[in-house]
Amino acid sequence: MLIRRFMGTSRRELLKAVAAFAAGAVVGSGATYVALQSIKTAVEKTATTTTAETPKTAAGLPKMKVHFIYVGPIGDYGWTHAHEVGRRYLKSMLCPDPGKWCIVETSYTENVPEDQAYTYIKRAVSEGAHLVFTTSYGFMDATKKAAAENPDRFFAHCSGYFKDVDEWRRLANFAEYFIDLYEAYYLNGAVAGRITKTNKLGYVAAFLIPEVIRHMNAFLIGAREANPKVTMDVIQLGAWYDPEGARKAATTLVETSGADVLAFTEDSPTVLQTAEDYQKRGRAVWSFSHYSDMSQYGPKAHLTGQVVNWGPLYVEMAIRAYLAWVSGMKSIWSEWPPERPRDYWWSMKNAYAYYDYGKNPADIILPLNPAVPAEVKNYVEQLRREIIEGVWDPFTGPVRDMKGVVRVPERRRLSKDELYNMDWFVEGYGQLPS
Amino acid sequence: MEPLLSAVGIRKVFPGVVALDGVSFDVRRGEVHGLLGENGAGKSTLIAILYGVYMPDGGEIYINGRRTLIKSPRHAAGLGISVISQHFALVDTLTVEENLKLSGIDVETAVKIGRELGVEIPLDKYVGELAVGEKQRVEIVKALARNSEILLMDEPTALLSPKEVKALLSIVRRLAEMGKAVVFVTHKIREAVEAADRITVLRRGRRVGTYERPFDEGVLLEAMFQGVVQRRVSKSSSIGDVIYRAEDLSGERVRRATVEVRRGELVAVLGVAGNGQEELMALLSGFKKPRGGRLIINGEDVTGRPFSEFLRRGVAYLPEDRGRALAKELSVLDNFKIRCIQDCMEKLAKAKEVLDIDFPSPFTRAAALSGGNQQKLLLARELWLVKPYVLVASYPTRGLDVDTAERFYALVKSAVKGGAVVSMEDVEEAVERADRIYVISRGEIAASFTPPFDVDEIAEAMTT
Amino acid sequence: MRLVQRQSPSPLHYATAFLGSLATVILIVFALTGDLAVTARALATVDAGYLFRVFVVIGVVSLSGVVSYRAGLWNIGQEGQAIVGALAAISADNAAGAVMSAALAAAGWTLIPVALRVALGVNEAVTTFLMSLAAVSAARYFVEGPLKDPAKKGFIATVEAPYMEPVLAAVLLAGVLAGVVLLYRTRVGLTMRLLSSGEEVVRYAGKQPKLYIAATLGLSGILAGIGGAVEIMTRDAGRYMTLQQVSTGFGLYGISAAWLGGLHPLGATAASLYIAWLYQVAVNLKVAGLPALVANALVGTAMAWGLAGYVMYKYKVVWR
Amino acid sequence: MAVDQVASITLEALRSATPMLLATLGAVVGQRAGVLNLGLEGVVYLSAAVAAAVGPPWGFVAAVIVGTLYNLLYYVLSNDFALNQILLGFAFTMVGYGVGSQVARDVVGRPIEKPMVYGVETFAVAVVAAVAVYFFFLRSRVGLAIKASGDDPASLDLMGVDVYNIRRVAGLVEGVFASAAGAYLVLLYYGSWSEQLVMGWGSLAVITAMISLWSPLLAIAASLVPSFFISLAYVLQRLLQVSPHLLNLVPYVASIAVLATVQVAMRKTRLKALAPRWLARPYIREERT
Repeated sequence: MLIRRFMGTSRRELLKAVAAFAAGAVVGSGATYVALQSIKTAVEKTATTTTAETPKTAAGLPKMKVHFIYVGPIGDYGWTHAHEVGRRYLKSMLCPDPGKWCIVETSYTENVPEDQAYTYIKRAVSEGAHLVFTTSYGFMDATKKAAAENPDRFFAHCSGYFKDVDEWRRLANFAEYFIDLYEAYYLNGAVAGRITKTNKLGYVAAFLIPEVIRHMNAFLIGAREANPKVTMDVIQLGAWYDPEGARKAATTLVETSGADVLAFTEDSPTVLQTAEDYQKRGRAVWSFSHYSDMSQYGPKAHLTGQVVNWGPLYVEMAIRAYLAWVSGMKSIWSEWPPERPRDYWWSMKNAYAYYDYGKNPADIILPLNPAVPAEVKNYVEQLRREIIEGVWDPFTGPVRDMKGVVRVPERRRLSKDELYNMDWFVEGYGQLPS
Repeated sequence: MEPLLSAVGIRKVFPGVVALDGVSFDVRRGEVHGLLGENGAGKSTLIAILYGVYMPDGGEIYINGRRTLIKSPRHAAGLGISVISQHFALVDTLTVEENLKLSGIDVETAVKIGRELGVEIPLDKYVGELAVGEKQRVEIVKALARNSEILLMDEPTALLSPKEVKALLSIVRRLAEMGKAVVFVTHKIREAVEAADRITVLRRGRRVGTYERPFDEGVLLEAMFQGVVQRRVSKSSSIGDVIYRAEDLSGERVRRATVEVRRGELVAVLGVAGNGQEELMALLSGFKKPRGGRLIINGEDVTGRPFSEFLRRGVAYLPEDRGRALAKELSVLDNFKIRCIQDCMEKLAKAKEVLDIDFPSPFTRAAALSGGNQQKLLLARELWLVKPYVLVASYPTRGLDVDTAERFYALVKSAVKGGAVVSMEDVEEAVERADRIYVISRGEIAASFTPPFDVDEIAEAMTT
Repeated sequence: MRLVQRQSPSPLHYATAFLGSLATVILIVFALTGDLAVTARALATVDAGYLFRVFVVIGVVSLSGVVSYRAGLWNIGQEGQAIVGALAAISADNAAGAVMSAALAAAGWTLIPVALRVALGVNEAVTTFLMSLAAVSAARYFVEGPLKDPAKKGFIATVEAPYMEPVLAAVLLAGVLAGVVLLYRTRVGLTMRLLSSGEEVVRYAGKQPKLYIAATLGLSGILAGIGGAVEIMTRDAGRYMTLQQVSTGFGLYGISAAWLGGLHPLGATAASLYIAWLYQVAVNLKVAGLPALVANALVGTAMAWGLAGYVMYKYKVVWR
Repeated sequence: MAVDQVASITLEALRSATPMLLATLGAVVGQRAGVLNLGLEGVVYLSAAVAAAVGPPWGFVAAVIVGTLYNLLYYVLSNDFALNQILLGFAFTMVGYGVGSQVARDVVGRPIEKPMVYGVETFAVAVVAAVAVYFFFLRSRVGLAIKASGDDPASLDLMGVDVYNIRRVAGLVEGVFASAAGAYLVLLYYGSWSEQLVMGWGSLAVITAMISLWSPLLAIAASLVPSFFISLAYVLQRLLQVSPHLLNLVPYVASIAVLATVQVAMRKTRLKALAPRWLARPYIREERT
């Protein structure tokens, strides 16, 4: 008993070290080969019987099946597309040479209706998937259910939450993950505040859900810190993907509110394209990228933009699941990241600090548009560094809401839960949808 | 002389009925060929086949001696065939001029031809606004302007007044003189004799014979009705009080019509088609609500009540459009059940026997029955089964052979407890059957007659 | 080439249509996978529980189609009615109440096209179609407003609908099926079918056509609504609606099944099983990595075959 | 609302109405011929996908060819073979989505170089097309035949004009317009492609054709309506305390209201002639009347 426990702990220590090294190495410097070597060492040391029947590569590494369940089509150029890019990144990192250096075999199912998620997860499990990622809020219950029923597999769900500590304990093979962009929005806001001539910003929002409210608030805070005269109008579309609506909303904001910088949370580059059309016709209207680098859709109008990069997070999770799998452990995720075990909440500051913008899971696009003056660039770069280092957070008190009530007291920051459930608006909005 | 068009052994089968069974027939240049037969003899089907509307199931067609497969009306038109069918080839929503253009006819030529015939073409009017006779004249001008070699005329006189009929017949003769081959379809012996050079008689889908001038009307009659029971004249013996009365009944096309039915009476409403009698019947039966006037059954005012109320009071209605009374997509049994509540299977079997209705099974679709059998099914349901008090029937014998028509009148006698109003188009039939005759003209009751009837007087009333 | 009425129509032609659809499906699957073994696996892999659930939902919705099309009425808004039914189910406390309120809500929703048809003669195909598009926005309003679950953090979703045992759902389907079959044996059912031959025939039969149009369309809407309720209540997990997904697509599948089943209640139910299987094949294809919309196209071809079956049943094609 | 706001909303509507007008014109021609083609959605989608996959400038040609052929296939099946028009339309939409998404799989996320198009000038071109269609119906024999085939195909057939051919011609014209709309959407309007980008345009065109009372001239105005409504809903969103989801209902409710009004107006006046009487009914020669 004692020996097994001891063995267990030491093995866990080893795996933790390997995981940290491997993930860091892979996503940080791209040293895939070195990382895979270290994993190989770990596998040789810890491998148990669970993987005996799985196919192995020439290097003696068993392959773990990883399945992704997407809510939309990979061709949406938004949410699902970004996850698909992440999956490809994962594949390129952990399976660079399918014959030899390969520890994962990835597959995906797109356009899965939320009501049928459980069926698809079950199918994936019965097809031999050891790690299943599900990427829609509506998949949460189905994923948790599958996790409870298949304790020997790993599941990770994007954008959900644990109901309570109990659930968190019970589902040791289940993780939540999310990459948040509010800090990036804040930086965009800083650029917007400096670049606007009309002191009016526009925001095209898919839905007024907490995630989007968080983005809007951060954006507005950033803008008002840079330029206190700025106000912002918002139009809600009522759909994640609605290019026609986004176009009309953008035009309405420009024409009737006089907005000249448009931010948005919608899954198409339409708002940016609309701004570009204005630019081509000689009117200075600016916009951003959202989710992917969309600068090619509007080279003139594109200031900067928040990009998300799911790849590193997937690599991180896959390596940990892999090591747990080959060693027959079922709860390795409970160890990391330290402050919120198995509830990955990545953003600019609590991901690896040494990423450049292309690799940092959540960041803005640098370099900024050449039209942005150098002093603005410096200003934004400074803020960015402060955020990445964790010295500064957009929601650092005092923050007041629209009615002037102090929501974040002096020198305090918001907890993850408070951020996650944000349903109030900071001061500075012109007109809000009801 | 070589026939311009000849059909050999034409066969056409519709679900439930053999419409044409090996019919042969030809027409020459400069000839009017009469195609004579009762309703349902297959005349219209033959015309439709010659014009490419129907595809024959057997037989061959030769044009100018060349075997030809007529693929579509368009093809037929290309072969120099024109048709003036009961269903006019005119689109109501277009003007006359547009219709002419659509048919590929030069408007000026048409106007010229019209002038030659003494017909004015109302170019700017919508076809929907034209009267039946006007439409038909446009059709004739169209056929001429197209310079077709062969003209097929399907019951062209059906909707015309006697005066108009005369004018038409003279046009037909003129066409033949112009060297056209004309096929003239009718069920009226006199018209055929007047217009045709040769007459082919059809009966129940078969050719009885082709006759040359001079015609013997007796022979033609014999050919048309060969072996069929002659019409029996039967009149009610005891006529009672007024049980049903319509006062100043008005509708869209009917103006202030007053009609009375006495107990035991069969009342005929006579008129040239299109004078409002269809609507009058619908109004009398309570199926359509009148705009004005009153309806009284047994002294009780039932004006404006729903049709179900009329049904409850024993009114039966046979509309001229069977699609109104029969659900063609449903089975025979389902159709029977519209009025039948209990033991329908047994009753249907009995009706089948009594009325000699021909259908393979109670589950056959009603649409698969021939017109005659559909009518019999309707009679079985509305008369034989229900035993109505008052019968309102619109052209109940149209499309029936003499035998079935006879059966209908017998059934009216035995099944209708009160009295009957029947609209007819044939003066003779009315004179033979009715106890009283109303003549309707332009939506008004023009005259009423009681026996003894004077046929000429009645015919006169119909046309004024 | 032309269509000629058959002497004696036989339902066997629906079997031809079915086989045609089957052959098309197999061909498409084979063309996409290019491998017999994969094809066989895509066609043969079946998750019984899932298949059953989809079958029950499509079955109920297909009966909605049967009721409507048998009467010659064009309710094509099953999708929207199902959404409304699901919303009503969400707001209910227990399964029985959910079915009841789904029926009521769907009836209410269908009332708009019904009223327009009956009072003004507006074509119900167009209005029900528009209504089904509108249902998505209406549902989002309820998700964000009255039905929002405050306990669900981070996102906006409704409270959960009560759970319904699959067995219970099956009983419900059997009940609805028996109900429709029995209905067609009554005078009311006969009158509904009479509608397909025109309003005049119904009036001729001594009935109020408008009443029956309303009743038929209403019943059709109610069945679609119940289908939607059953769908959300039989889910294994996540018996709620999110802003993102309110529509499930079962409405169109139900319509396909109704036609493939020759508009006969039993036929439609049998065809629902087939469509449910197609759906399973679609799942298999998707899991095998094939694009999602291609799977949707399979059901589209099945629908076309069902329509062809209806034509083949009545007509033969003469090539001359 | 200030005057300049109305003006700017109207201008935006003018700028974005071109594809809607093109597709609506197609639907007008088709419905005039008596064909209620809900598969137009699939045609627009498929042609847009082809346009995206091929890219400018040949994408335009390829899209029109593929879209038109697809539309013709629908016409053959729904007229020559008498398959139910409405439901076959759904089937064609489903298949169109499936094939289209496959065809353009590789161009997702790749911007398409679009020429500098302001929108108003293309709308002017589309208006000219609408006027042309108007005169086509008024003057040309084929136009008259198309109208007749929607009002009374039986008579038209008897006149010696082949109804099936005429409907195929209508299908051809409709296909060209609809696929031009699809190609326009991708190549000139959005300048990008993603799987859901052009969903809904075809269905909307079918409805817009009805609202414009099957008149090409009214279609010009009706094609502005959807755009106008969206913009209006967004302006209202900020003025009224109403859920945006309820505001999103407005276009549908308005469409239904317009249809109902038209119906009433048609009953009271002689407007009846406007609606194609045989809409959505197949013409089967052997089964006349």
